[in-house]
Amino acid sequence: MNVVCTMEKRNMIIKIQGEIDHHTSEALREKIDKAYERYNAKNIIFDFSEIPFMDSSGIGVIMGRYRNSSQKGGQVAIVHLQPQIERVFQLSGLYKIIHRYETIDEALKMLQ
Amino acid sequence: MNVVCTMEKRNMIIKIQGEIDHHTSEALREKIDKAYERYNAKNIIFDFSEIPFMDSSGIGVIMGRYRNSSQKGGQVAIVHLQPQIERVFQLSGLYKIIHRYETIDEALKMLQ
Amino acid sequence: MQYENEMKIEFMSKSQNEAFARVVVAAFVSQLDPTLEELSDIKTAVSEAVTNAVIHGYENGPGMIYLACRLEGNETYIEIQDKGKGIEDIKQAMEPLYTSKPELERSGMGFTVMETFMDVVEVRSIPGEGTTVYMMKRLHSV
Amino acid sequence: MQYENEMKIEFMSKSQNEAFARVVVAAFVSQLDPTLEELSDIKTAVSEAVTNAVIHGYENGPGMIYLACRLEGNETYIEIQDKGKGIEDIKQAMEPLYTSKPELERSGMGFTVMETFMDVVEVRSIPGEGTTVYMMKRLHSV
Ligand SMILES: Nc1ncnc2c1ncn2[C@@H]1O[C@H](COP(=O)(O)OP(=O)(O)O)[C@@H](O)[C@H]1O
Ligand SMILES: Nc1ncnc2c1ncn2[C@@H]1O[C@H](COP(=O)(O)OP(=O)(O)O)[C@@H](O)[C@H]1O
Repeated sequence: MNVVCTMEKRNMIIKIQGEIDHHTSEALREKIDKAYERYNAKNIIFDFSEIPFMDSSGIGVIMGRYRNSSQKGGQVAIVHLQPQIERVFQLSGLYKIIHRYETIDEALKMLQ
Repeated sequence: MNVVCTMEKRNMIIKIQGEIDHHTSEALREKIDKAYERYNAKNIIFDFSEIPFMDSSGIGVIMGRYRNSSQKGGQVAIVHLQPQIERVFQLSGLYKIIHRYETIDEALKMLQ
Repeated sequence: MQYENEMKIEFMSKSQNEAFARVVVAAFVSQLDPTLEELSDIKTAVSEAVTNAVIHGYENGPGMIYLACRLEGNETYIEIQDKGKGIEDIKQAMEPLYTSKPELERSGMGFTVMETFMDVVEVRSIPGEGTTVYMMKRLHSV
Repeated sequence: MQYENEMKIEFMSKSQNEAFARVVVAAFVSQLDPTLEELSDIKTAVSEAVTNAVIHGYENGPGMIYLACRLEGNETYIEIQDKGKGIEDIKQAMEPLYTSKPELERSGMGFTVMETFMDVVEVRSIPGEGTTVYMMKRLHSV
């Protein structure tokens, strides 16, 4: 799994390449939280374009990041969801608290 | 597995897409032999460019086709070998009786 | 009864074997030529059950996980077993959002995912002896 | 001895499971991050041994094939077993070009391929009881 974090003002864009399951989620969590601190980020945008697989472990990861960013008054968004993962998201009720956009630009425009 | 046979004079070019093992070799054999009869072919050129895997079952298939074409005074050639399969060929001693060329054009030029 | 195709696998309870288990089941079920969606449903359900065996059954300690897969007509049967801790209250465990390990950021959605993506999910468990999850999915593409 | 990772699989003796067995072993060994060449050596050797169990061990009839794979350091151990016909003369069977089934266009190169692509190949067989092939490959990429 490869994780790249880039900043656009206080929006942290996280591009993950690889599968998200229990095995990979620990390292993923650690990388995100470290970058989030270091860059003093507020909002988080997950770019899902190169994630071919995610199980419910991914829901836990996103919920956890949502909690962290909420404490700073931030929001969490996701872009470029694959159909399989879309269905895991729908089940989880994550859409109630997490925004979904088609592109990173759209997400950047909407997040305050 | 997908097999496409095309004729260039009495040279039959066989392009196989897929893995050659014991399971796939039976259907492969049948398709080749049928086309060989129908088109009254003489030489056979195997295009290996889209064969990612072959085990010793493939040696049997090629030896068998060599025997058939020999009876008609024909020859057998192979082109575009992947490295893994190259090594199976080397082991088998097939190079003593079967010609290897870089391209189909080259094979067509050399085979009489 | 003679199944049309059947395999059984056992592997160590290690988190890197979660992906391995998904690949094994996907490779086996692929013989039926399922749609990509069906295949990913099955992979996701397998991932959930194997992860539960690793995290909850063996609590990240040593142990073996047993997985069986049978293909029969257009039906895929999958059985995933651990000889770990077991579940006291299966009904509660299967409720959406219930998790005994919130500290590990588990979402409590594992069983819900299995039930949504498969046609049948049954759980048998004896505390102190282990847990078996039985799942079946009918492939409409077959 | 505790292996670093281990799996065992059993599957029906059917020719479509030859490809399945290759995928399973490749997925498991991939954890060691082998080179493409090492991986394809192992897949080819597994394919030969499983094919032999299907064709020679069970003579295309019903039966189960047992495959175990253990990873330890940079060594991959693979064991492939059938409970079929067995081999009368192992020395002869392992000779290049020897085959008991020329009518099936077998080349007699299966054992030679295994011996070339793996570091160790050992065969144990009892006529009427079955055959086990033990193989080991050291991965230089690890
Ligand atoms: N194999 C198992 N062994 C023991 N307990 C289990 C097992 N599988 C599930 N459980 C229990 O059921 C609960 C709910 O499981 P699940 O819906 O998959 O959510 P999660 O894994 O996110 O906790 C778990 O938190 C655990 O307490
Ligand atoms: N699992 C097995 N059970 C019984 N006989 C076997 C088995 N594997 C190999 N043999 C015997 O050894 C011979 C040589 O095997 P091999 O070198 O793989 O060549 P091939 O499979 O092309 O015949 C076979 O023809 C068969 O007689």
